[in-house]
Amino acid sequence: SQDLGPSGSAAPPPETAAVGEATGQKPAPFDGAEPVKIAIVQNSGAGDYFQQWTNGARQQAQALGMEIQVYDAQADNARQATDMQTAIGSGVDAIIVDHGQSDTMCPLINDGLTAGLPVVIYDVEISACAPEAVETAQDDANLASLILDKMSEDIGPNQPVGYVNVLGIAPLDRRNAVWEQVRAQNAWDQKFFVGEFTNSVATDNAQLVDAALKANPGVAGIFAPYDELTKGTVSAVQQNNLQSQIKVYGVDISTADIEVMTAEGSPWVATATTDPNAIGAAVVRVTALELAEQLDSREVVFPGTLVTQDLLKQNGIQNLDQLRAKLPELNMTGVATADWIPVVSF
Amino acid sequence: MALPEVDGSGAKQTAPGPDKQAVAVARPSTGAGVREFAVRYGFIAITVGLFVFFAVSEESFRQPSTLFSMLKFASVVAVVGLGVTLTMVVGGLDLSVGSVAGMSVTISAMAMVFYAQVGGVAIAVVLLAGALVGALNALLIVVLRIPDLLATLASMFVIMGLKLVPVDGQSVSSGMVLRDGSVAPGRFTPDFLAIDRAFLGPVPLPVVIVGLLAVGTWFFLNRTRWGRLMYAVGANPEAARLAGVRVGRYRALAYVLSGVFAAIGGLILSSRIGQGDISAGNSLLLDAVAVALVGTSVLGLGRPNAWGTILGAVLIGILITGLTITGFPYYGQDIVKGIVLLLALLFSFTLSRRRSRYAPAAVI
Amino acid sequence: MALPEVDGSGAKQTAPGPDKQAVAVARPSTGAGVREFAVRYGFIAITVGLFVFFAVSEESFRQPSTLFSMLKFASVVAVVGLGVTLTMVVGGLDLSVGSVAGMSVTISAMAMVFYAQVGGVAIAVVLLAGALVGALNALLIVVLRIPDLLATLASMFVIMGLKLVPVDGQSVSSGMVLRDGSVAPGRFTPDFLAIDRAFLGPVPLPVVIVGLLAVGTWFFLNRTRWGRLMYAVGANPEAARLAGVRVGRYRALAYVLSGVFAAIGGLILSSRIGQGDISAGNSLLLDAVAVALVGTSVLGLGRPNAWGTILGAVLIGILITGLTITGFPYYGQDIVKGIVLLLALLFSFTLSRRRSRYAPAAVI
Amino acid sequence: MATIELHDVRHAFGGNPVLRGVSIEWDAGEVLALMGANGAGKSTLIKVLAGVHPLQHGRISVDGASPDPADGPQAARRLGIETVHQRIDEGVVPGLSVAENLLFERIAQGDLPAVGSLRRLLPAAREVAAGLGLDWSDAVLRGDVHELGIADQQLVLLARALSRRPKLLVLDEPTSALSGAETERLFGVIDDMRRGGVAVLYVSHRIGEIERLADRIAVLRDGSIRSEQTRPYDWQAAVRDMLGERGARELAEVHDRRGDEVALELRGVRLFAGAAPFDLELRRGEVTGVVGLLGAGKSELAMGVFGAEPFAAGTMRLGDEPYAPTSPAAAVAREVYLVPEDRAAQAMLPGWSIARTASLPFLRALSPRGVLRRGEERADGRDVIDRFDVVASSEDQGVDALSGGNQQKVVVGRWLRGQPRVMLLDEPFRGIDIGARHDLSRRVRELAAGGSAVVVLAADVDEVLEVADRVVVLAEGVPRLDARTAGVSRDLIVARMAALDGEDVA
Ligand SMILES: Nc1ncnc2c1ncn2[C@@H]1O[C@H](COP(=O)(O)OP(=O)(O)OP(=O)(O)O)[C@@H](O)[C@H]1O
Ligand SMILES: Nc1ncnc2c1ncn2[C@@H]1O[C@H](COP(=O)(O)OP(=O)(O)OP(=O)(O)O)[C@@H](O)[C@H]1O
Ligand SMILES: [Mg+2]
Ligand SMILES: [Mg+2]
Repeated sequence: SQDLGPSGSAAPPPETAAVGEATGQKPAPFDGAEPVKIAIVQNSGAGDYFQQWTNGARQQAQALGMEIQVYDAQADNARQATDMQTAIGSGVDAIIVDHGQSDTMCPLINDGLTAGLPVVIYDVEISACAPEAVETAQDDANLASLILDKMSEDIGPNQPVGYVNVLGIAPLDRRNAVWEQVRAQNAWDQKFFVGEFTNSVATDNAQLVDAALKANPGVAGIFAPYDELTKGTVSAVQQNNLQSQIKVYGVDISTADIEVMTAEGSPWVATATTDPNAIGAAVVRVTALELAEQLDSREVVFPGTLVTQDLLKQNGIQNLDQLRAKLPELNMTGVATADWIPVVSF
Repeated sequence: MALPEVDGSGAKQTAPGPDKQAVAVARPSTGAGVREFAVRYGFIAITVGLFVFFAVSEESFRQPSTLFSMLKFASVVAVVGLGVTLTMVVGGLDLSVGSVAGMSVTISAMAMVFYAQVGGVAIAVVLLAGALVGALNALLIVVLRIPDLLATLASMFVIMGLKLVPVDGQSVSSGMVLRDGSVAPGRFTPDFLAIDRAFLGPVPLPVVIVGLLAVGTWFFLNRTRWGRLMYAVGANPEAARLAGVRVGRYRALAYVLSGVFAAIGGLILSSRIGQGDISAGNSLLLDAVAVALVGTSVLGLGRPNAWGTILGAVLIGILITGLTITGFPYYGQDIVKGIVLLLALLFSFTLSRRRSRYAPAAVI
Repeated sequence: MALPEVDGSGAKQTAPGPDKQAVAVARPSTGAGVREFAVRYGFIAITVGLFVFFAVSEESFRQPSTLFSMLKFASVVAVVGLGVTLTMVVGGLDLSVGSVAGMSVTISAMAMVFYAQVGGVAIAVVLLAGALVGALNALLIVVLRIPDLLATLASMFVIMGLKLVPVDGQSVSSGMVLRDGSVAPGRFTPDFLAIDRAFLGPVPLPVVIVGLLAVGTWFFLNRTRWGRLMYAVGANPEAARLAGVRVGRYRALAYVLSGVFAAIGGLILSSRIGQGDISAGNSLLLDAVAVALVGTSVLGLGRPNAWGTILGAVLIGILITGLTITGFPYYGQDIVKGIVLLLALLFSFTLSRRRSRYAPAAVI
Repeated sequence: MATIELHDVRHAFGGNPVLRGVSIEWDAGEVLALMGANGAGKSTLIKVLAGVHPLQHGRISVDGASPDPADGPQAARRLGIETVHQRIDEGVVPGLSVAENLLFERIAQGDLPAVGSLRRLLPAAREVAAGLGLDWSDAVLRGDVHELGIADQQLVLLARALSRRPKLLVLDEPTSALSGAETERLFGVIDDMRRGGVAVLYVSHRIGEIERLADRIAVLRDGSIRSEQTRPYDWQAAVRDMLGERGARELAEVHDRRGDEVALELRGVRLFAGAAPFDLELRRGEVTGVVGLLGAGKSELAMGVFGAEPFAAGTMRLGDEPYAPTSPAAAVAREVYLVPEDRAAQAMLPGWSIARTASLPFLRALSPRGVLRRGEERADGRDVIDRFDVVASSEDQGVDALSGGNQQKVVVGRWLRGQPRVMLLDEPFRGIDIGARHDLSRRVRELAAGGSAVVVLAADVDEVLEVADRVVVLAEGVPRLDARTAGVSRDLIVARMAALDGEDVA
């Protein structure tokens, strides 16, 4: 699952990472006796995505010998603002901002930069207002294109389709942009567009999609670009016994999602995803590079991978570990690295 | 009848009135029959009216399957609301129900996925856990004398956190990797999934369950000694105690039952979601309290009661399903929900001349 | 002392008692000083103890900036909690505060971003809107006689939905595209952003604001005629009415003030978030009610009061900040929050021998 | 010249006429006592007079001025009408201090400075208390009014009304919670007011008080004034007018039935932490009257025996077995019953019907397998109504709508069934009329005759003498006298109640 607050899927955080070899000489400030301290100012929902993201970050930080402090605002933007202030005042060497509203965080990120702290952000749009910060993001356009290409391939043009999404949330908006484009290209007839962001996204959206399906019979495919939305959609399709007629396309993956995708007669045929563990680790590597003044770009993006139901079924994949073993590119071991960094993989 | 002034010392008698016992009879109020009708049946009328409106305007709403999926949707709120109703009967209010339902989802998933137990075991464990939380609330409230709202608020926080500890804050799903690196051995069993998916004739099982629980609760509250005594405890605990009622036991019973009802709600949810979603149950508290509160007023009874609660849940079910099918944006649904609630309340309180007698002992 | 039965007419004397009028007078309770102390100051002791514990164990907690960011964190809950306290004083409970705070965030953002107004205008509009919602609640409760909890629950739903209509359910941020395709002309103005970001000497402005509001509320409730009458309205509305108090007006006043306080909380939030976050204020209701409830008990007063509420908010601020810095997982924080709440309640209720006599008229 | 004038005042509750045209006048400086059976409409009349119930028909005037009916209690108060209502809990404001309660109306009217600490209110409060001769310390004045006993609360309300220097003072059964000393003090103040030209309307069921106070009596029956008298009063006639057919079944005889078998034995009981321990035996077949001033410990004694509030120390035996009830439920299971003193707080359930209220203690018998037999329940409710002449439309009527006395009949009557081992009645006569009082006395004596040990606890000596075989006088938590009713003088009892040396009196 992705960026969006509460999420239900699984893989435990004490996931043990394999630590790669570091050959190079440690640059400053990693060569001192004092460990480098960083803070992660996170705005998560109660979900596995963030658990895994944080796990990845922790593993990588540990491998690098850094101390890490995690502030989690739990989908409360105001609290994230307070957390950021606390973090700036707490004497760390760098701050990672993981998710959050740009208007909220921008001034505070600039405060951090003014205080002389490198700030690395993940999935907050700030390039305009805080150009000094390092911006990292999952490549949402890439993800959406991957999965929508698969969708057009599967169902073909001029089909009646459904769309489940919530606008106003940056990554979903970016995926929406690709959707609009691909939909136009394929001349798909969008029969319904529903979706709401609540405390229990999957359950509540199942209700919405259920109603939408009842009101709009005959759609061939549904795009739900966030796995909680996808799960809700899948369950609504099943409730209406339409799994043989409708194909569902999603974004993100988790162990729970794998279970849903591989279940008997599941309409969820493919998903495009990154591995949150790997992203957390990569963001920490970016931070380390920035601290060592070895980062040459202000922007790093993480590419996605397409996972199909067939692949899962054919290889008997049940969980993320097995999936990573099958698709090692999920680990992104080549992104943001240097010879002195022991890269972790999962 | 003007009375001639009585002066002087003489005990002057007035004309003797009718020589009968002065029996002041409170006749059943005549007139204002329409208003009385509105007070008593206004809410039901709204519910039926809405139903008819949706059925006429939306073809898909007319399908029996829609009717049942609506009732299914309402079933979780209804059963949790019944538990809340019981605690309101004894003059309290259980704020921990949402978290208990959420906890039940996690526990049932753990039982089946982590420990590969069959559905029956999961159900038993969940019900036990619900009763346990209820007993804990009862301990806080009855023995340690912490006011209901505060005690259940505190236990709400504790449970919300505690349920996440064994699962490290993650949703439980089959095939997940455990702490020791092994793969979780079990999965949601078909018999457990049947709780939400099975039918009894044309009626979904959760609807049947709620129906049975509602009848049971109604019978318990209105036809048995224990129910009566629970109402007594809620109406005036000191008077109940001095009438020989073991007040503490009845309050404890209400909280235990409330915990069990919330657990049943959690079981239905769990079976519906099919995995140990850690966010499940979050939005239940307000809805359950809302339907129980609405329930106190809808039938003009002015006290918490089983049918009222069920009716409240059904109304909300109809509303949400109907509005969704009509294509209302979700925030429009909230507005309409609020307005219909208000309308129902206007019937019950503004039109009703008598004030509600239901007064939970004290918030504090 | 066995008394020999006096039989027949013989008036046998017992030892003469002290020769005073036996006028039953409430004696101030003697003895059990420790316990009394625990009841009155236990909560303060916990707060101070926690503070010291965190300060000793975590270096970064000792920084003055941390102290202030903790108080800043508590400020929103504190000010909204003060409003809830006022409604509890008149025997009610305002459940709409969270939604009013959320609405304020959206409205202030709309004023500045959509209509390019200056901060002052945004503030005025928000306060007005808060008062308006309060007046609406008052109308429902006082004039239409709908019980507080139900009325404010309904208006909570309506507001939650209503605020999303003009923004199509989206967060308002500068540069967003409007319905007509143009780009929103305004942005959050620096003076508005200063609400949360400015300092008065070393003290953040929100902390100053809450301090002033707390002193004001305390003075109003405890030192003025109107405050006394508000307590009276909550404790015994009938007696207040008989004494010529315009009960309805005081209840209305409480709800209007509660609306305004919630709006102030929303302003601080809005300035902190710096955009019209539609999800803002969602979690405020439970926290605000919790601190107000805790506030009734913490000083051993047994009635809602301003300092208690502030203290409750500060405790939660210390806890959350401290636990975060200590690296507790978020769900651990919930548990600790619940447990500390319980501990405080144990001091106030279990140890306290007298039961709180303050009983707000009725929840319903 | 009449100062106070009521003309054809009528009042109905939802089509149910309670006042059918009351016309009466009285003068400044005159005390008019209003008598009437339970449910005659006395309290209703007073509430109309005080503006609590809006005037539906007729006219009220004070010195020729009539209140504006739209203005409720305020209008009445502006005319100088001050009222102390029958129900104390309708007057005091818990959560506020005693001082604030004493000054409550002045605070409400804005007569006092709008801003100020509690300390600044104390002098004024002390003054109000002193108006009734109450010498309360600052600690008491600062305390929550709810920590006072019911009697002190009544005193607060009285002092508050007196302090307003009314033209018309209306007192609805003001002494039902007071004992002799307070009552006397109140009467002294009323005498002063009468001399000062205040008109008083006084409602009581106690003939002795009316004899002592009233310049004139009026009897209300069936919603209208049935007769008026001036001194000397013909009480026979007055009671006949009050009760009509039911008449005054006289029972002036003194009882002296002696029980032999000890039903309940108290050993080393301390009623308060500081009080001396004592022993007491209650016997089957006799009625023991326990009298004492306010705060003497009567209620402590009753509640202790009933297991509702444990004694500070001591043990009990019931018959041959040890008896240590931990709750009223345990006491009821051993057939020890108590009618508590404060019906509103301790017996009534808001919104409950007469039948439900009556059946509450004995529900088990009505639901052998847990399922209620509602037909039987209602029959039992009707039975209580019949036996105690409760004025009610049916057993389904809500108790809240009953008059005070009729409520008392229901909550007392519901316990008087079967044959308990020990029956305790704490202030059972509170607020009930003479006829009902006699009925209740008779019923209580029947219980004793049937073999129960009956205890009647009351502050009023005459009430106790009327019903008891034996009198126990409590003072400061200790029995000071234990005598046969037949062989003890009233004066001695009164002296011992005040903890005075009896022989001084004799
Ligand atoms: N000596 C004493 N020590 C401590 N408390 C006392 C003492 N005397 C009286 N009290 C208190 O005074 C109050 C009145 O006592 P109680 O109710 O037993 O009086 P009572 O004789 O039943 O009078 P009544 O029923 O007429 O009010 C109680 O709260 C009691 O605790
Ligand atoms: N609020 C009310 N609603 C309906 N009926 C009422 C109400 N108040 C009083 N009554 C009825 O009016 C009648 C007169 O009651 P009231 O209280 O005036 O009697 P009372 O003379 O004061 O009796 P008591 O001596 O018992 O106090 C009773 O039959 C009572 O049931
Ligand atoms: Mg009366
Ligand atoms: Mg007593």
